[in-house]
Amino acid sequence: TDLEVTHWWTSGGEAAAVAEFAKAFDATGNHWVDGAIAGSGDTARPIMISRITGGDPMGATQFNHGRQAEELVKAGLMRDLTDLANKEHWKDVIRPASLLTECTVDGKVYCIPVNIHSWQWLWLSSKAFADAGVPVPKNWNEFVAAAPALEKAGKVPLAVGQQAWQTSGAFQVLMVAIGGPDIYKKVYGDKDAKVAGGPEVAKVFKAADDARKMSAKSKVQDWNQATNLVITGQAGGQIMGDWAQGEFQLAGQVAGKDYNCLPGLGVNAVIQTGGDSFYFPVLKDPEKSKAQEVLASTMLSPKTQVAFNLKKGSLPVRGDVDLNAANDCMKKGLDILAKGNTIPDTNQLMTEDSLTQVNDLFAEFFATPTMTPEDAQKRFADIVAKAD
Amino acid sequence: MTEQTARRPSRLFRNLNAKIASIPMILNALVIFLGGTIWTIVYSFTDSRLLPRLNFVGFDQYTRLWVTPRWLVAVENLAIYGACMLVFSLIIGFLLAALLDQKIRFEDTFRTIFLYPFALSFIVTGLVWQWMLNPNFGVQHVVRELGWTNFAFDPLYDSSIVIYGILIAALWQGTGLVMCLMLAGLRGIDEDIWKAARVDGIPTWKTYLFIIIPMMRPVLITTLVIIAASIVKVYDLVVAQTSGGPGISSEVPAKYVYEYMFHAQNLGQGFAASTMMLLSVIIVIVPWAYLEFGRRK
Amino acid sequence: MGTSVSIQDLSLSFGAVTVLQTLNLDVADGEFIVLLGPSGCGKSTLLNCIAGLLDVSQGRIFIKGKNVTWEEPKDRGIGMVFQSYALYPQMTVEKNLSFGLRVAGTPREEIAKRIARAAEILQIEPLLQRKPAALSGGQRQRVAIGRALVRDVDVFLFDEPLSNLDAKLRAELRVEIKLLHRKLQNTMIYVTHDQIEAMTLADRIAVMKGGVIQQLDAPQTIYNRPVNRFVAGFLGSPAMNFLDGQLNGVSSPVFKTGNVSVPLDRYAFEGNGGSRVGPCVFGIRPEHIAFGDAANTMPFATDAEVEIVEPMGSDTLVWTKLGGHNFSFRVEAEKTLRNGDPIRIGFDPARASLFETQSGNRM
Amino acid sequence: MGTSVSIQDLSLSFGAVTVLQTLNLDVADGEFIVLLGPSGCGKSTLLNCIAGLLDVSQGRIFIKGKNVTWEEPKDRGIGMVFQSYALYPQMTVEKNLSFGLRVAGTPREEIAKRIARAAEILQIEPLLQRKPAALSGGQRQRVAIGRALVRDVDVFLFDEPLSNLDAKLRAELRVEIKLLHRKLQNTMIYVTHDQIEAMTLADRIAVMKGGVIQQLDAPQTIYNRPVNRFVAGFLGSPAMNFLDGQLNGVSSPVFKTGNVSVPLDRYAFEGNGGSRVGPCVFGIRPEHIAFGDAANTMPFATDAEVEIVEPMGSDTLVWTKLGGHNFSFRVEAEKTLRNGDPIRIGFDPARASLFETQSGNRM
Amino acid sequence: MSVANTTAGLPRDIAGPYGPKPRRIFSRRNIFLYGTLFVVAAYYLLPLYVMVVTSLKGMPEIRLGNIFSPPLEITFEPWVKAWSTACTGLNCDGLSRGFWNSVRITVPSVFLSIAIASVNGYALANWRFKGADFFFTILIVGAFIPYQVMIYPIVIVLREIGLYGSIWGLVLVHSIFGMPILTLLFRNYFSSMPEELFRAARVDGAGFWGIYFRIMLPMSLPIFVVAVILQVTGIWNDFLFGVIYTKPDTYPMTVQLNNIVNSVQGVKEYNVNMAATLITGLVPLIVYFVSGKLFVRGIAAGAVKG
Ligand SMILES: Nc1ncnc2c1ncn2[C@@H]1O[C@H](COP(=O)(O)OP(=O)(O)OP(=O)(O)O)[C@@H](O)[C@H]1O
Ligand SMILES: Nc1ncnc2c1ncn2[C@@H]1O[C@H](COP(=O)(O)OP(=O)(O)OP(=O)(O)O)[C@@H](O)[C@H]1O
Ligand SMILES: [Mg+2]
Ligand SMILES: [Mg+2]
Repeated sequence: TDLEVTHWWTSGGEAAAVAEFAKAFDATGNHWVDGAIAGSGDTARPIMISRITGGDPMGATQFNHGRQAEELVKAGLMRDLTDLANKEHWKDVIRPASLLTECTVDGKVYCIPVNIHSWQWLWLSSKAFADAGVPVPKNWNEFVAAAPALEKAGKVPLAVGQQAWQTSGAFQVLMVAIGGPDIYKKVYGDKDAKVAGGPEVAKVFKAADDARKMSAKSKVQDWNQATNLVITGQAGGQIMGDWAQGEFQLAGQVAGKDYNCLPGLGVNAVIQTGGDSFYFPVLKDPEKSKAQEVLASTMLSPKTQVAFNLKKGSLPVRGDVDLNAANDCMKKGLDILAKGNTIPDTNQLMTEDSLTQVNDLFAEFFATPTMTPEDAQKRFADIVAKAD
Repeated sequence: MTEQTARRPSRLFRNLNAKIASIPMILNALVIFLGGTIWTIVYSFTDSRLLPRLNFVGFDQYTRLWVTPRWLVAVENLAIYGACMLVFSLIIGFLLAALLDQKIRFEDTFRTIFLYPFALSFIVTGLVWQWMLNPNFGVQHVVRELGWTNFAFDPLYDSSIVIYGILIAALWQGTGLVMCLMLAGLRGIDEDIWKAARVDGIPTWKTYLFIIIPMMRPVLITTLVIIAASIVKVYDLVVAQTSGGPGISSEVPAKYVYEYMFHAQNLGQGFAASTMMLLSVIIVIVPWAYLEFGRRK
Repeated sequence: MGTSVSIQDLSLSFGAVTVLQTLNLDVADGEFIVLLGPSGCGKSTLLNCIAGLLDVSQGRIFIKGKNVTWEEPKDRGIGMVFQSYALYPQMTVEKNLSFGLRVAGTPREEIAKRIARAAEILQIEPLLQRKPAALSGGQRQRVAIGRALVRDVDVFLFDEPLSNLDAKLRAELRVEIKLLHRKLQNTMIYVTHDQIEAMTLADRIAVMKGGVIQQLDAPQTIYNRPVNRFVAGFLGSPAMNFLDGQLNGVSSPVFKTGNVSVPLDRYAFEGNGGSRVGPCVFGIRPEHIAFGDAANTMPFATDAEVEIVEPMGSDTLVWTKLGGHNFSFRVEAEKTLRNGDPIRIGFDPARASLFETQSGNRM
Repeated sequence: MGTSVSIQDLSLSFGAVTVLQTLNLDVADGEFIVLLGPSGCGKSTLLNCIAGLLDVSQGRIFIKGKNVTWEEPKDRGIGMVFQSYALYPQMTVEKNLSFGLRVAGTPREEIAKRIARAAEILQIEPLLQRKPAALSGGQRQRVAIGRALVRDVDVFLFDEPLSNLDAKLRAELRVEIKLLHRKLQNTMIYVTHDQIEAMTLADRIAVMKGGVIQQLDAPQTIYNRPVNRFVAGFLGSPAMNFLDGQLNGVSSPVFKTGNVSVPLDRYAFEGNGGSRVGPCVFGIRPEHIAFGDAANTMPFATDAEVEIVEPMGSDTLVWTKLGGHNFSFRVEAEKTLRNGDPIRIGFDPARASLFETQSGNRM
Repeated sequence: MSVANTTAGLPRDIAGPYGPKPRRIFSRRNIFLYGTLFVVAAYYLLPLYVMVVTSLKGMPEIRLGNIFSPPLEITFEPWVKAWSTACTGLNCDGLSRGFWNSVRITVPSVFLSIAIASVNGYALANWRFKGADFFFTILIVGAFIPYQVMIYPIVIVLREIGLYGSIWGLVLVHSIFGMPILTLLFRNYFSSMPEELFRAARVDGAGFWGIYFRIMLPMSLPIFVVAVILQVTGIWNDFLFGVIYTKPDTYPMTVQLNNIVNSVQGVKEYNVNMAATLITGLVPLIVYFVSGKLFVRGIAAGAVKG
């Protein structure tokens, strides 16, 4: 049966990963109809949502872990997967358990998580630092200290793409790294405006100010273009989620040698449990409904999980898979995951509405050198206060 | 003469075919335009998020709207863009039309050259100009290679002037049509007026300024309205060229609406913003429409 | 009186189309010349050449003895009035009148003085603050004339200035223009295709056809002694009657058509007369035909039968047949004739015109 | 002869503007009625109402005794000819003629027959395969008439059919239409603002002004006995002379203006005459004025001085002053008069028209 | 003074100017006029030139050279890639699929929208009925409503009538949004046709449709050309509706273009992007270059009379 799957995985590494899903699904005798929408989730989600509300749903669709599809579920547009979950004991295999909780509404399971993505990585180019004649830093502070040398060598110290989600992502990474997981949870989780306006977070804004200065010369739009600057040694580093790893791999680079990674910016080694889930809209055609179940279990099967996540650079949602093939960076991530040093993703804590406002704030902050960290912090606190 | 009972037929059935033929228009006007608008306005008073729901919250969405920096930037940008676009496209369009009206050779060729960008989509225009204005490849790079190494022209990466970068592309695409309309207007002016002005010894530029332009009022108004409508709608161009960046410095209202409705999953906010846009459109359009179509009756 | 406008060997072509062909025209100082001709004959083109609005292809134009062939219109000392008025619609009448002067940098008082004078002559003082849209057709035309007047020019050019007006207004303004000319004594060149205008206004009429001046003469001469059949047929309403026939007899010429023979002893042939035998066209105007008893006093008289009676108010036009041709004549409105009535008609061949069939030239 | 078209209490408004006001008009079978009036008086509007192209606001329209007020145009038995010809530009003449018949589903042979007949009557056989763009103005007009002709209708409506043509062609087609009417004997309603057309074609003329029929009568009656000043002034070219003045004396009425007194004993007052004292306007046509010796034979004669002479070809119009008013009269073209010549003029008051100054009605 | 001895008697050579006024080709006016025109034309042509040039270069050359230099080595690979192998996600068939989708969307949309709008404009111009102006005014004001306002209500409408996601849904959307301006154009055009023609046809007994098809249609070529050009370019270039109201296997070309341009694989392949951009713009450009003259004429006939 043909099943159309929409997603926004269109960069090189992502597309290779998706191909693994498609291959596995096609192997079950069904057919994966690819519905890639380029851009980012921001471009793709509206299209997916309007298709679902417009009564022409696809077979399955990607969303981020979290609250993005909440209302669609409540409106009864998404398929209940509880039976399948029970049959395949998802509760036991999915790790961390919070991921499945995210998919559960009123005790019913509506989605399957397929990977864990974390934001808390600083990717560093060995070549750039070699060119500048400084050692590869071990943490954020060293990185900041090395920046002048990089600049002198004609490099951009920190590569940041212009899209809003990248800057606000970098900020929350800094928050976890500099402020620590507790502050992060208070601000994003509890929406504690007092903390958001407090001295701890002020330090984070100071760091963000540093990042802003270091990235002033990186004039690229897309995150993978920024990553490409790191790969080619034009930039010193990039704060970006683990999906960047896919780009490094695709470029044939070796972790630890050509590039280095610092989870939690080398300061606080925790990772978020963000990532992607697949939802299955309610379909009329029973054939397709059956295919949806096949797809769901295929995506979650250990073999596909390994194949997919290796390509994607993300971590599998199953604790029981063998990841010997994983590279250095991935192993670091797995370690942290095994230790349970996880925090939820912002998507899981805040609504898209609030996140958009945060995004807007940081987009503005990074693009406006005249905006002081204090101003930005005040506005940030306001947004947190109103968030739900 | 016999008195026959030829009674006035029912009003409804007179002109029946015309009414049937107008059904698409009536449906469109009532259901889509009027209905959709009212629907949007009603829901702008709710706290709808991903899906519309009738949970009224009064003017909350509006108060929030008018304190959101992004909206304020968007409105400011639209004001700058709108004013410049109106002024420059009218001026440039008129100048081009006036040049073409001088009985020149190759008029068709020039006209086609000025008009062809109009055939392209905003997406294409945006991409091309993003590329032209890219500091690493485009104009800045080229000029620097020629020796002026300090030359700086990167409007798309400078938040204070990014909106002018967008304006350049918009003018490139839009002036052709304005020129076309103006040319039609110029050609519609009585040849004798020109002769009279020449006999009176009035220089060409004065003739244009004091006689011809005032006479072109109807065309100017039509053109103005067409430009104004496209200004309010500007969206694709910004998306293709800058995605609103750097930061939020090239945001426009239409983009705000779109993103709040779909990305931020806050329909209420999006509807509130679009109602504000509608309001501005209505302020501009209704007096004109009244003058144009109401007066005719 | 000197020559005011002199046109020498003027030719003009638009691309391959030649509109004017080696045209010569001399207009005396203070003369009122009317250019008359059918649509498309080149009247406006000629006027535009004089005004300098069109570049000539060949030839020269002198105004007041100065060669202005290459001058700008404003330097030629001409004023022009257009059929469509061509008023500047957004300016008041006063602005319309003064715009040219202001552009030329004429002093304020001078402008005021000239406008006052023009307004007085044309009696448009109360209209000075109005815009053209608020004027009637006649008033607009007056303002258009005023615009030429304030420029204090030697030559006035009029391009069908009255043809957009209704008949009554046309008649009124015609008289006004005549009076204006008498008062100003300027040279005026006036284009029209209305022959009443041409006849009443002109000192001399130039009848044009196909870019060539067919005849240039005083109105009565043109009316009574047209040089060719075209001129004869073009002037006169109701139109001249034309009878196709043969000219016979050298010593005493006779025109024959059908069963009718008209002796032409009294007819004044052109030049030496040449060969007075061959096909020709005999033309006579409806008002030169006598009817009833009066017919018998004419050198030529015959019997006929009424075919159609067209009462035209002031007169009545009666149609009959002569030698097989339609033939009309004018009678007083009081005469009551009916279709089929037998009548007697006659005329004096001295008042007729005779044309060669081939060339159309007057014999 | 029955009534062909009968219009009863017809009113028509466009929004707030009332164009026709409770208008009544009866047209006899085979009659030729001309609607005459200034521009904008509602002539076309009335014609369109008769044709069913405009919905009336009030009143009824009967054609051939049938109430057609709410019928479709095609069902009224009318044919219409428009000023701009309104030929279908993309169809050949033949297609143009047959369009209505084809729409109605008339059999082929019948169509061919009717076209042949119409083409013969109008002499447009050689043109049948041409498109309108390839026709001259007169030919187009003939085709337009043909289109009405083939439809075999009772009533022909003409809306200024000749006003786009030049003077000569207009005169020719005028005669053709007259002959056509004589041949077909249809009812014809003809709109024009050309009074020569009106006078020559009409059985009766309806002079309209502001949506109201001012006078409906035979052409000569309208010309000689206009019911009000408007009608008097509207008809006649050169226009009637009007003298503002006073009417004095009950037993023997005298008209006084300036230093001139005209005895009105011979004038036929309307009705019982009513009060014959008060301000009034005296009108007399230029052609009813005698001049020179003839003037002395007239009941009224006076001395005057020539002011302007307007030779019009066939006649000459002379302007003078009478009681301080401009006064024109017509003389033969041969008379040579000059400005300032003293002359004697006279007329017969029986031929004059007298109007109340206030109402403008004939007295 | 007789005419002969003033001027005519003078010999030609001393009588001054004769014949046409000499006009230098390089007069200041001409230099200014054509100079301006050429400069402006260069500004208008530059982007097109850059697009073409870039699309014919290889990536290394792009990174090194400047955008205005002509390609040292002409390669058509970017074109081939853009047309047939560029990837979005797993679909690596470039623009080719989008092209046919665009054709399938554009043809019926153009046809339907023009058919509806021309009949409507005709009804408005010649068969006015009470209230027509009211609806028309709404329609015209509607033309200025930002599309974003309408997106959601239309999703609902399409869902209700079951056309969401199908090509016909999109065709309907294009017809809806094309209607105001087209109706205005047609209304103005038909109003400018002589009313007497319409009356003559009515007297001849033709009805609403008869007059439309047999009299009006054959006479309205210029305005149909304008409408077709406007619609072809508008619909072909549409992105917003194409992306929202269709699904991936019916995506029009612009969406495909956006996908290709935004699916960055490492570095941006500018040459492929430019080639893709050019291919996408080709259809409307050809339409323009072929019928631009008619367009200008039609605009003059239909648009200027407000
Ligand atoms: N710009 C032009 N290009 C080509 N031919 C022209 C141009 N202007 C006029 N003509 C032609 O020149 C001829 C004379 O035109 P002109 O306007 O002088 O006629 P006219 O005598 O004024 O006629 P009317 O009485 O209709 O005004 C016409 O045949 C016309 O078609
Ligand atoms: N559709 C309309 N709406 C409003 N007023 C109209 C309309 N048609 C005509 N009128 C008005 O009705 C009056 C009569 O018009 P109509 O066309 O009947 O005049 P007419 O006598 O035929 O004039 P003309 O001799 O110029 O053809 C005019 O004042 C005109 O302005
Ligand atoms: Mg002319
Ligand atoms: Mg009329």
